[in-house]
Amino acid sequence: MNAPAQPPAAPPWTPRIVAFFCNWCTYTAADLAGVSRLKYAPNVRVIRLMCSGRVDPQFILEALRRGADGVLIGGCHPGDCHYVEGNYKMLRRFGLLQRMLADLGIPPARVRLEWISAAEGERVKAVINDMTRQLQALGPLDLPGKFADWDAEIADLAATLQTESAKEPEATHTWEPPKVLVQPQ
Amino acid sequence: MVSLKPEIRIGFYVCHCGHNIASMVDCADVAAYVGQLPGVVLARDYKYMCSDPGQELIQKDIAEFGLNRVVVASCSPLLHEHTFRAAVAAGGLNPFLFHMVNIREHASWVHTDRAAATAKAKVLARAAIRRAALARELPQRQIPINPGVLVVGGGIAGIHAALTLAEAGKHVWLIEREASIGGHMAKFDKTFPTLDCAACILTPKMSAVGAHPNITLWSHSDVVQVDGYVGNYTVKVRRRPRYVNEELCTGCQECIGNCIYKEPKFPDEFNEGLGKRKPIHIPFPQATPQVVLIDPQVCLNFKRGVLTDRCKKTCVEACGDRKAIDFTQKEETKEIQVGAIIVATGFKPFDVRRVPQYGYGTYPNVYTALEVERLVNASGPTAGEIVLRDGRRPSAIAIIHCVGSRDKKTNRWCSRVCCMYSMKLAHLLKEHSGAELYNFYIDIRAPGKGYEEFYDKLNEEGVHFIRGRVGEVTDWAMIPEEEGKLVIRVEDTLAGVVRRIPVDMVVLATGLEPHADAQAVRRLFNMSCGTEGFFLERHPKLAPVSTFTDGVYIAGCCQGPRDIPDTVAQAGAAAAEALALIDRGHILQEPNTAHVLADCSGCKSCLPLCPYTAIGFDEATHQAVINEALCKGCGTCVAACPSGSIGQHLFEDDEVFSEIEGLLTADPEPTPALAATP
Amino acid sequence: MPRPKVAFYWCASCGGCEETVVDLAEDILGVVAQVDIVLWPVALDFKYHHLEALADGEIAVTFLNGAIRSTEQESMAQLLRRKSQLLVAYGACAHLGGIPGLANQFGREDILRSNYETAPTVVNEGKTRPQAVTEINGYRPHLPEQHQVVRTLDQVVDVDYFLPGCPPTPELTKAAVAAILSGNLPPKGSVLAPDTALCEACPRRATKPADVKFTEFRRPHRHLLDPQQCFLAQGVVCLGPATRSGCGVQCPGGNMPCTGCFGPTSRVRDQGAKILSSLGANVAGRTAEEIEPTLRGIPDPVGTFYRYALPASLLRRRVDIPHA
Amino acid sequence: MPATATPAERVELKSGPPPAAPAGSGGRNWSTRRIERTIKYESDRNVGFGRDVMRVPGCEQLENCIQCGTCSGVCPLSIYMDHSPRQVMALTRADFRDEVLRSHTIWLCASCYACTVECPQQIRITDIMYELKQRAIDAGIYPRRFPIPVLAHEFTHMVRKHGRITELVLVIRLFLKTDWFAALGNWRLGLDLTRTGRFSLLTERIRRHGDIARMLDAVDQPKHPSP
Repeated sequence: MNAPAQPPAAPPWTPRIVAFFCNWCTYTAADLAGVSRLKYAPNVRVIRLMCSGRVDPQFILEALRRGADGVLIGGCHPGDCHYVEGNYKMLRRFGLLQRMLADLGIPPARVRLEWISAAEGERVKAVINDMTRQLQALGPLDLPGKFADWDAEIADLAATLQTESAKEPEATHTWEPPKVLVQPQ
Repeated sequence: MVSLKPEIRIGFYVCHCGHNIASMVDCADVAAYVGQLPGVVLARDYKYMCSDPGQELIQKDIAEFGLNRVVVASCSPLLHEHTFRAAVAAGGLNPFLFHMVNIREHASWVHTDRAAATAKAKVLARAAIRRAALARELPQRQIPINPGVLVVGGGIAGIHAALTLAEAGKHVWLIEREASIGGHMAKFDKTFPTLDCAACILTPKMSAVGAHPNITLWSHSDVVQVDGYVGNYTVKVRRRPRYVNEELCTGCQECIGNCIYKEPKFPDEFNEGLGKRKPIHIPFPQATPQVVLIDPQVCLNFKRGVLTDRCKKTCVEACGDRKAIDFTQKEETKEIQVGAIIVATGFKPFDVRRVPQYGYGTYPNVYTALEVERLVNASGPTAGEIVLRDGRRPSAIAIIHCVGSRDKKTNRWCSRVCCMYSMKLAHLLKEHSGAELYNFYIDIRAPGKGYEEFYDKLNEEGVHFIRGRVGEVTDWAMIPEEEGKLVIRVEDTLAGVVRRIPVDMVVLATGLEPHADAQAVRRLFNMSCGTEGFFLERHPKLAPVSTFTDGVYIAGCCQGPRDIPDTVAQAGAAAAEALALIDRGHILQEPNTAHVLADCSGCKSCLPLCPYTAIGFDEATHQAVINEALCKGCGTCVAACPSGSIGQHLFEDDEVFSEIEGLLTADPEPTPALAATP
Repeated sequence: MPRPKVAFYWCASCGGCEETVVDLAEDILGVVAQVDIVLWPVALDFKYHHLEALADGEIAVTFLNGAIRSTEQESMAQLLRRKSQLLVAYGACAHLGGIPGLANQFGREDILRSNYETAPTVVNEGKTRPQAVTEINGYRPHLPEQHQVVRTLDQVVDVDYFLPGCPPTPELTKAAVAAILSGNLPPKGSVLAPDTALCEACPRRATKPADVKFTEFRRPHRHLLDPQQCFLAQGVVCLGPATRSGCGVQCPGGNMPCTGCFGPTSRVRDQGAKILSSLGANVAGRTAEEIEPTLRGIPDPVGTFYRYALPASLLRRRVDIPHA
Repeated sequence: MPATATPAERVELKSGPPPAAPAGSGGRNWSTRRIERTIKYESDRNVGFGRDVMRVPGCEQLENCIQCGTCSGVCPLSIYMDHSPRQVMALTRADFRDEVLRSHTIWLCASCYACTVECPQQIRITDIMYELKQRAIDAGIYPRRFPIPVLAHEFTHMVRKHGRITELVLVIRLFLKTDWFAALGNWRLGLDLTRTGRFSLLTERIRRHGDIARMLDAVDQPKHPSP
């Protein structure tokens, strides 16, 4: 089709998932999914950590804040942690974090903790596809956009002040209400 | 945006990996994109980065362009990180100024849209570039290695691995659960395809193990605990009592003849219950160690395993002043120190009762393959005569392949050895009994040296091969000729007709499966299991005997079904890997340890989190201290330090934050239409 | 030589920070002797137009306390920023958002409705709400508008230094003033308090065993707390490990756990996430069923972990509130 | 209209010796032997038929068939079938739609589920047989006077009309539509059943039988529209 006048249609939105995978189980499983040529949605971007115990809740919040629509944490099955029980420590944090996130308006489906062993390449595929579907249904989280929205009120006033001060450079009253209030009756 | 210091000079390389990456990721486009990112001095794409020319390219560029960071986008870091670190080090840079991006396993191989895969590769590369800018030089730490090796399991795999290491001058502890080493192979009559006698080739190796000065053989023992790490494992072994002192017993077996039980009465495990033994017994004539043992469950001097001292103890009298029999023997736990571990715990034959339509346990003349191995063996319960449980001699025998293999209701995998051992048994049974032999198979799998020729030979011998998985074994006769017989009902899929074949004996070619306690063993050694329960190798092609735990290797059927030649080859490979590890004398440890910063407040939150007790508390400074020799680098304490006062080399907070930021800043180009699911 | 001009101002705050200035006691005289106070609404009658009349940068230093949550506060912050050489965010609210920052769990509409309509103590049958502009007898008085979001000072204007605390202690205040007057200043953006967590200064530190595992979180108002033992060892949530020291350990001194008003150390981006990580990881139990009852001892994680720092946290506020 | 095998491509050698064979060789009487060319051409395939069947819920596992013959081995009726169940699976997967739908194997299946229970690939063979039966009915190529489809048809017809069946009427209709001659051989059994109250001479019906008809109408949309 030859339609140069039409701007290209905006690509359909798909979620962005940041995944923190432990080196020994889930990262290896993701490698296995690759070696097995399993196909899954390209929405996930994996960060390798040595253990799910290393997943600092700050990382999760940072990922959401930077624009991730979901965060996936993958660790070894209970009892299988390469570091004995790092995964339990993540699990314990996770319960508290999910409650806190719910109170901050982030539904539980956006942050997911999964135990995936090194042999479960299929499970990597299933979890990523499933999470992609779920997030697709939830729609964008778009925290950067929300931050910009929130800050628009500041930017607006700052811009107004800027122009006002430009108009009246000397000893001006940039702020009207007090002037009105102090006027004698 | 991370502000890059002016001196950061990153070299970026994207690997085509032949077509593996290039077919799904536009490598030139990725290089062009990364080339314009801040801090990147050069960005190249190259066909094979891991090749020698690829590595030399990195070294040349480091010198020529003054690179001080290197990022390679190629395969998984688990595969080639060490390769590129070495290349970077050879180029004169600290190896930890290298960072790797996985665009093969995590992009090209798993996605189907080239534009989406390319976009993802760019994003992953951008994150790595940001992160690499923060990389710090780190020292390589060396740790000495204990030269001893633990071999777990005394089957042919364990025996071969132990002997190989012992011959190389290393001390080996060989731990076997049963009373004798030998494993399943010791029970076999002949071996395919050469038909040499299993005992004849195995026994000399067993004796060599028993006699070798470098091998400490502990049979009737279990590994109960493994601590430590590569090069320095501390292993606890439980030695169960045999009620016979191993040092004093000479293996004369006079005690057995003089046991209060005049006749063998109890099912003999070695002969699969087809023969009988006494409470005091030796598993089989060539058992190693040549030491008798007492079964406290049936010995009169015990009651249900508890010593009662009610027997006349004729065995003790027979032993005389050798005084080897010791009813007071207790279980002991011993501790050993080793540098490497080879796990060769073998397999368990499939329990044929799980396939009830074949009538095992219902019809006495249905046998498992292992029972038939003993039946045809000259030292077996019938001295090699093919006599059925009802005393008859068979004139027609059916061998049913794939019992507990290639079946999603039981085990879905092919057990690899059953076709060949079924043919071997067909040959032996025909040779011993002259009966008509029918093999019922789904597919004949004979991929080995001389295996197809063996199949040819069986065809020449007149053994029938009927392609069809047997529907049922029944004693219900439809025609007079079937009376008193076991009838095989099967579709002869090549002829396309359903057939009923009356036979006298049915042999079930049982598949191989993991031991029932494979999960417990896996946890003991910190290994992984595949979905089917066999131990998982580090890489199916390139690291087939290594596991994900450094210093722990696997050999034999515990990793998956395989035949004797493959098992021996793998055992040799495992021994060689262990040797390569311990002979080096030291290991380089990944410097991903945690470290306490000067601002620690001494809150002690991290102390209970360390599973290795690597974190201590310095009472003088009131701060936590991390013993880097004990730290394994999980980073749990780092994530949990409430004041951010613990760092982790290679995984510092700012490095991870920069990677997150790199992954999520606006996409490098209009996002192509990504399919939500492929 | 003219004395340096100094301004004090308050935005969304309780006034406690002003008290600290008063708490300087006689020392304040020394300060007053050395400086020329040009704005201090709580104590002295200056008018805004006095301030506006000053040249840009004429004020040497402004101490501004309180969070920014209205148009008036925002424009005053902008104005003071322009007039001042140094702007110091004074106290937890200006530094981190403070207690008013907890309003970020709700939308502006919810807050206004609650305050003017639904709160049990409100009698407001006409459901009157403050209007930005009202007509009274021909005059049009303006009222500031409330922002959607409560902000820290540095989310609105450039801030030079932060003096943490709810309120900052007189000692820290004196030290800061002394540093400013002497010109002996740390790098811009510094928090003028030690960069170590509170435990470092806490006399109870020594009583904490090395193997604290939480099986229960106890709320301080429901238990008689041991006045010597580490709160965490008693199962009481104490934010000391995740909070800067410098306060003089006043709350633990009064047998109450630290609630985190000094904010995180420089190495931490999100105080709440960090203390959550630490407490969570140290919970006993291995299954969700075992862990959950323990975690229920923290009924309000946001209010507990972000009591002072929600606007300064990574997420800043509840994210699913539509803008009114 | 799906591309079916065109009969024109079949060469029937009903009479006369095959061209290659010399007349009268071996003393065989070629004239009484009917020889058909049994080769399958690609054009005989109904491409997509197998995939289409496998898309039906319950039939997905067919793609994993390893042709081991267990189904035929356990099938109590496989000894009467023109194609063994295994062959039906192979023909279906290979898209030989006409061959499969014309096979009487699908009508002989007694739904005992032995094959489904024993299949090592967990293929739901009985379900596939049902699917094939339905397709045969939809395609109108089932054997018209074969009792099983007739029984099914008459059964549902009666239920739709009266809400339940009347055995005697059902049996009579079945015989009339299949092999009325066979009814004669069974008169005595019929008499016994009537005498013992198993056969009602009156048509039985339920109250509000129209509701049943409406329920059946709701689920009875043709699944595979006839070509």
